[in-house]
Amino acid sequence: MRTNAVQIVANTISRTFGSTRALVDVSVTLDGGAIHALVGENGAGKSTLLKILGGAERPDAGVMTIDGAPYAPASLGEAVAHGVGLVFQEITINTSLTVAENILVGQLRRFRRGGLLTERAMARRAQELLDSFSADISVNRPLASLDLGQWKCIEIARALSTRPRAIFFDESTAFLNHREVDVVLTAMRALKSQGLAVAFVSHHLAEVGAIADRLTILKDGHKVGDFEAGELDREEIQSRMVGRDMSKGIYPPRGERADGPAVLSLHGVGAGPRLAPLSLTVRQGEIVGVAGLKGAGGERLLEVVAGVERIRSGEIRIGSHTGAARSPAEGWQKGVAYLPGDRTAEGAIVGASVLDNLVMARPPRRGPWFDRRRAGELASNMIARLRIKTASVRAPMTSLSGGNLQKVVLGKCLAAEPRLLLLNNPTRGVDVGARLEIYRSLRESAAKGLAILLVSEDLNELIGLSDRILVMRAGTVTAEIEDPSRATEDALIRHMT
Amino acid sequence: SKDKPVIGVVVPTLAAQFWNNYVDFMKKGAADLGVELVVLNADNKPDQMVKSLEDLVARPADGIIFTPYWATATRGLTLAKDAGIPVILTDTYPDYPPQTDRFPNYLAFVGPSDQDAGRQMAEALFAAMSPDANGKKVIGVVNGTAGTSVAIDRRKGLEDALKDHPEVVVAGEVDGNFVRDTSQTVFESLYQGHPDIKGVWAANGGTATGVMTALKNAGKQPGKDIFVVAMDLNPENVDAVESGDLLFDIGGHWLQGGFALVMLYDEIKGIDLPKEQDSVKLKLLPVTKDTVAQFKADFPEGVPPYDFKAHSRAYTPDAPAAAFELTYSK
Amino acid sequence: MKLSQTRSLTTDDVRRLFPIMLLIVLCAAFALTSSRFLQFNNLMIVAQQAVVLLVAALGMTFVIIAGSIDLSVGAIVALSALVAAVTAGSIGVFAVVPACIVGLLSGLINGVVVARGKVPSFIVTLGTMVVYRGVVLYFTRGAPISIEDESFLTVYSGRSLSVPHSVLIAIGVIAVTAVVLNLTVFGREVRAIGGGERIAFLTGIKVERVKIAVFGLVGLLCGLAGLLQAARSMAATAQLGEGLELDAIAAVVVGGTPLTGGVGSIQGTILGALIITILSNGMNIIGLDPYFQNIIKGLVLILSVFVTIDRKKIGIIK
Amino acid sequence: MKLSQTRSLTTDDVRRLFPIMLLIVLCAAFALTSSRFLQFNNLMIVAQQAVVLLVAALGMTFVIIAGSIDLSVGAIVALSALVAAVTAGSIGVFAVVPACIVGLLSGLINGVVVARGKVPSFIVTLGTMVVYRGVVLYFTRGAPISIEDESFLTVYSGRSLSVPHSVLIAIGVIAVTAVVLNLTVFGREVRAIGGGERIAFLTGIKVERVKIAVFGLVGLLCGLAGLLQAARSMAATAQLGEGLELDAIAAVVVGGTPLTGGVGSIQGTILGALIITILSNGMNIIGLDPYFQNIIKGLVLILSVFVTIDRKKIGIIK
Ligand SMILES: Nc1ncnc2c1ncn2[C@@H]1O[C@H](COP(=O)(O)OP(=O)(O)OP(=O)(O)O)[C@@H](O)[C@H]1O
Ligand SMILES: Nc1ncnc2c1ncn2[C@@H]1O[C@H](COP(=O)(O)OP(=O)(O)OP(=O)(O)O)[C@@H](O)[C@H]1O
Ligand SMILES: [Mg+2]
Ligand SMILES: [Mg+2]
Repeated sequence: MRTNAVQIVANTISRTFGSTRALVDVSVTLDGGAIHALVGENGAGKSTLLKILGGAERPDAGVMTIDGAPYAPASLGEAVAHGVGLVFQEITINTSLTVAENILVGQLRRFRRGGLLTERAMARRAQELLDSFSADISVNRPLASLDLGQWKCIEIARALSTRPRAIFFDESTAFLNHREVDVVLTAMRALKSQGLAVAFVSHHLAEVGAIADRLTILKDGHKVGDFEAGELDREEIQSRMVGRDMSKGIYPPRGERADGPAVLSLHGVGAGPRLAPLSLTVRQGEIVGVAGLKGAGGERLLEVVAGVERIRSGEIRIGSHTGAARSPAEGWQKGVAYLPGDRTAEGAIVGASVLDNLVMARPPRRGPWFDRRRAGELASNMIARLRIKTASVRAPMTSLSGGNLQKVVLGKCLAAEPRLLLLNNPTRGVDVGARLEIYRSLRESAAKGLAILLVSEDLNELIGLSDRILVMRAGTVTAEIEDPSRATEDALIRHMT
Repeated sequence: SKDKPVIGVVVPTLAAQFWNNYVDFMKKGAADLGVELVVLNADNKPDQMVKSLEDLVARPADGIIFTPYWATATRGLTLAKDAGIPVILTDTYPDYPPQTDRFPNYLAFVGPSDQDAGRQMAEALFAAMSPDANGKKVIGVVNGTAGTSVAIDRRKGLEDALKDHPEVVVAGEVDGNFVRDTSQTVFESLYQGHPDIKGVWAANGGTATGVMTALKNAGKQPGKDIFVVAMDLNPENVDAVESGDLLFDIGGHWLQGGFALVMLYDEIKGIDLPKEQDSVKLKLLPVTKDTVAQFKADFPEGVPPYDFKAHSRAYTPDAPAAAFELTYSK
Repeated sequence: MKLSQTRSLTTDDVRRLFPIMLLIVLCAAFALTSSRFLQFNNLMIVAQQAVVLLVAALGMTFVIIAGSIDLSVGAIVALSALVAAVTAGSIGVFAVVPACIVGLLSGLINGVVVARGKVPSFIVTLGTMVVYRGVVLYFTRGAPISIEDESFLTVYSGRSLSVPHSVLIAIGVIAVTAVVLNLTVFGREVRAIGGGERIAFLTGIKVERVKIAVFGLVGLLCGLAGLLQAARSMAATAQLGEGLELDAIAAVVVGGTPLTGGVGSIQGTILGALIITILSNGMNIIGLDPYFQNIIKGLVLILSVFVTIDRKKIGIIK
Repeated sequence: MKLSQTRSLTTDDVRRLFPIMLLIVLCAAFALTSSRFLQFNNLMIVAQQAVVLLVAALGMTFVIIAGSIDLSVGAIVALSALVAAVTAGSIGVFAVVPACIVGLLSGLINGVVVARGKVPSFIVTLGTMVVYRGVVLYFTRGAPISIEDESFLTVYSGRSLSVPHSVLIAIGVIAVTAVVLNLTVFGREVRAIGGGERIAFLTGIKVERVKIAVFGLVGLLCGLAGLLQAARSMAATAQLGEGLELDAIAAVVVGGTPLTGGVGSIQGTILGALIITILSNGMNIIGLDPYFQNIIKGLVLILSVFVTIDRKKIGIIK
């Protein structure tokens, strides 16, 4: 279709939010037919840069061009008109609409005949768009029956529906499991081969290594440098991102095998068709990982223990108490902290401050009174311990980058000083440097007696951090791996599928 | 069951004492005469007034008595005409007479003249006030719910009286919505802005009570420092006249419904209402400190000892025609 | 699994079928108490009584699906009824034009302040409710305005073959709103905005424009409702349509459309408006103690929402 | 950067300072038009007039911060005023106990249906508004119930050193609500629930219990407001407090608390209640055409929310 490849140039872009300098004189060049990766720590400015390129934010200074012509989109619409599409970090699926409507929502007007919508033409076009990058989704499926990866694909199809020349992905893989990630990466390659300029942000350097042709590293709003694929190895990228040597890996060494008293024991606990009866013990100081695809039962398991879901059979013991928590409130009271998978809908109150969120689970109190002084201390400690990048303790959550938001949710759980910590993908969208801190912190807590049940789609994380791994499929445990240090991703995947 | 006719009544609201007195008197009449009385509440909503009338027509009632607030007379009469149901209107005159070719089913009107009452209130107020240093009499006006014909007609009566009394000055007007708490609040402010007010024309009983409460809260003695006049003869207002707080009250027209009931009952029983009796404009009963004892004796609990059967020609064929005068026994 | 599903109703079915079941139960109860209730004549009266509420509630359905609310519908009805009454004398049946224009304009004002001013619709329409009613009061000085024009009254409140014209008009409005909501781009955009305003914005829907149009639409329908109300009461007064906004909201939610937006249906609103009207008509026909009627109305409202609400869809019950 | 910031007001400052500026402007305008306005006596009258609205609005502040709404406050005020009037004859000043208990119970009923029944508060309280007022009508039959008891009237509507007791009581309520909202764990839980109900629930906050408590609190405060209103009008009537719910909501939002929940302040509500009361008092003092007053009230409401609303915090303007 398009023979001459597009070129988008951003020159000395700067953007400041209040006192935060999100971008300082950053320049990049994006070429058609190439995949360009943006990497950097949480809060380095990656999302801000993509948003500026995609018309969702405006720069304070700097200029952009497309094929040499000035490009200064004042809105998403203008960017789209210039042939630029943006796939957001957050999920933007509208559950009030169908698959086809979600894809074509911005241009419904093109499917009018005699004033009325022609559903058939819409379905056809939507299916074409999905098929154009081999997403295996039928437009007739109800949205609720699709998984997050497929939702992402719908968003990609939406971005493609305007026939863009360039398309940008902001952490599109962060919420996906390995299988869904493959779908999206395949899609990106397909787009590249069609001559589009593709840029993406990811914290998973394996993905970067697998598909990126070029690489830009950002740090604290400044550009560290542009590199060709293969120019740097993974450790070099990491150390340039974080500014220190990461060659020793990010996972802390495991301690002695935990043989303390059981903090959590399940005997034949089942919860409907999505969780078949299962028995499990988590001891003091132990980190038990759970691997599995979405819907395999890991999340369900956490919800049951947390008191969000009711058990249908079996017995749960938490410490010396027998009986499941009947509500999250009861769970937290029994010392069970729960970190849900969706940080904005379930984890953090975005309208509140960092402090409010950090002390929400167990507010320091004297009788009915809230103890402000201790709350301040507690929050400051947690900010330091997890290296949360925030302007102040009282900054609103809306001013935080995605990864830092995630750290606040984890901080909230740790601040409650639980004896059992239930984690659902705790490091989604968190950069390597911060992960190192988080893993170290979790390991330290475990060493002091905390029991952790970790559900994650990041198989490396499971292997690196867990003392023991359960693998689940369709609500049942298919394998138990006693020595994760010798496990491989492939081995896990085999039991998962 | 034709011997026990169904008579439907729609009142503008039941949240005001006046309309409850009205309904109570009708219920007494219905029991005496042998009528199944169906009372519907328009809840202060014009649309609900129309709906209630429609429901009565659908039921159907043998006769309808309603109070055409919000210009609902024509609509109600049309509905009833199409269903052949006789109607008596109370309280609010629709600006056309009963028993015309257009509405032969509009038997009669029974009600006070609000305009006349408004004028009488004003006259009584002006007479009691003494002129100030400039020879002026300064009054405040607390009106009833804007848009109700009752409020408009009473205000017209006040206007009539003002024309004859150039020495009277209206310092300000506020809308008390016929509700006592609202009246209290708006009058507090009005009085604060015009402390020279020496008389208050209050659109109804609740309004007057609100005004008097406001005056008392401001450390003034109603009836001494400032005169207040009212309408409706609610029990608490009658007591206020007795205690001297309220200068003048006028009313008794809650009996209108009962009177209408007798007339409608006779019509249903086949005794036609003579044309010359189709408009009963009640001469209302003024109550002042001098007559309050008499009023209380004649109208115990607000209800006079009234023999409905004696006034119904279906029961008493030679019942006198002009049976509906509001008068004192002495 | 399969077997038990065919045998017993699921909670979902109960939810979905409740409005129609409630309507049937109410009708049956009233019919048993009074033989008059199910007569053609009374049914036509109920239909006619439901018209104004229904037309306003159909507009409200769009607003609520779009995730907003409109408290000014009663005031707009009063305003357009006033305009209809004032102009009917000179232009007769064509009074529908100025009445609808005034309704449309009032709605557009709401929409512009909500969408461009970015002020929550609850507040904007609470304010304009007071303002519009103030305007009516200011112009009428509280006096009712009677309508004498015969052609106007015949066309908008007469009957043909015993069917009230207002009912025919309402059927037309139902057809149009159903088509607009279900078959047009605009209807889809309204749902999209209610389902997630930010998402709709990010995906390129002209949110402001659509919201303004939605408020304009409800204004237009209220203009029509005001005209019909004026024709029905043969007069316009300042109090006309007081409290209609709450009845309209009640009709929409009793019909199963949640206040949270994104979903909702025209047929639900029709059922809701009929339930509210029939409840009132039936209680009047059987002669229920008027002091007691309001209590029952309130309880029925709470009960039907209690049953019909889809708690799975509403993560946040506000 | 620094310089310009010290020189000019930012939009944020304007937003924050608008209610107080509006109050000052209103006072100045009225004071210029009528010398009476700023007299101590009138200020006391304004304070006294504001009390009932303020006490109800303080309760409403909690409900709105919790992300809900309560349309039944006016009806609860009427119900508790009735109870106060009925019991004042026998138990005098202690009528405060049954009045507050009835208010509390009415509020708890709302809370239980909202929280345990998972029905949106808008609907529940729309229904209970009708029901509670129906109960008042059923018992009073429209007749006012006068309060004669001297001790009751002196304590709740008398003055000491020219300061009305009701104002002192309101100051007490302000102090208590401010402490509860700002210094207790309960206050933080209320904010958390308003900020994100599901998140609060998953973080172990007893959402149901807190919501029930919030509705109970507003009920209790309305009980007190009803008592004060009864004392001020020396009687209870069926129409008492009609429309108070809308004034209370207006006071809260004019004071800068958004309807979306999660944030809000007591001092904002105090300003809001004063603005609404002073606007009305001032317009009556200067003798503004009563037909015109409503138009101005509506416009002031929209304007102040237009200015004070923090559009950054509200992603979705509904
Ligand atoms: N709307 C905003 N208001 C205030 N500060 C902001 C805002 N948006 C971003 N920032 C700040 O700008 C910086 C860059 O944020 P950005 O979202 O671009 O980071 P990122 O590189 O995408 O991080 P992550 O990997 O965590 O998503 C951060 O310090 C963030 O706190
Ligand atoms: N926001 C919510 N989202 C989903 N479910 C909820 C929510 N709030 C409450 N629930 C449901 O309500 C139930 C009880 O909630 P909650 O823990 O808040 O009440 P509680 O005050 O602790 O009650 P109790 O003291 O009886 O345990 C839970 O089992 C849960 O299913
Ligand atoms: Mg980001
Ligand atoms: Mg619980």
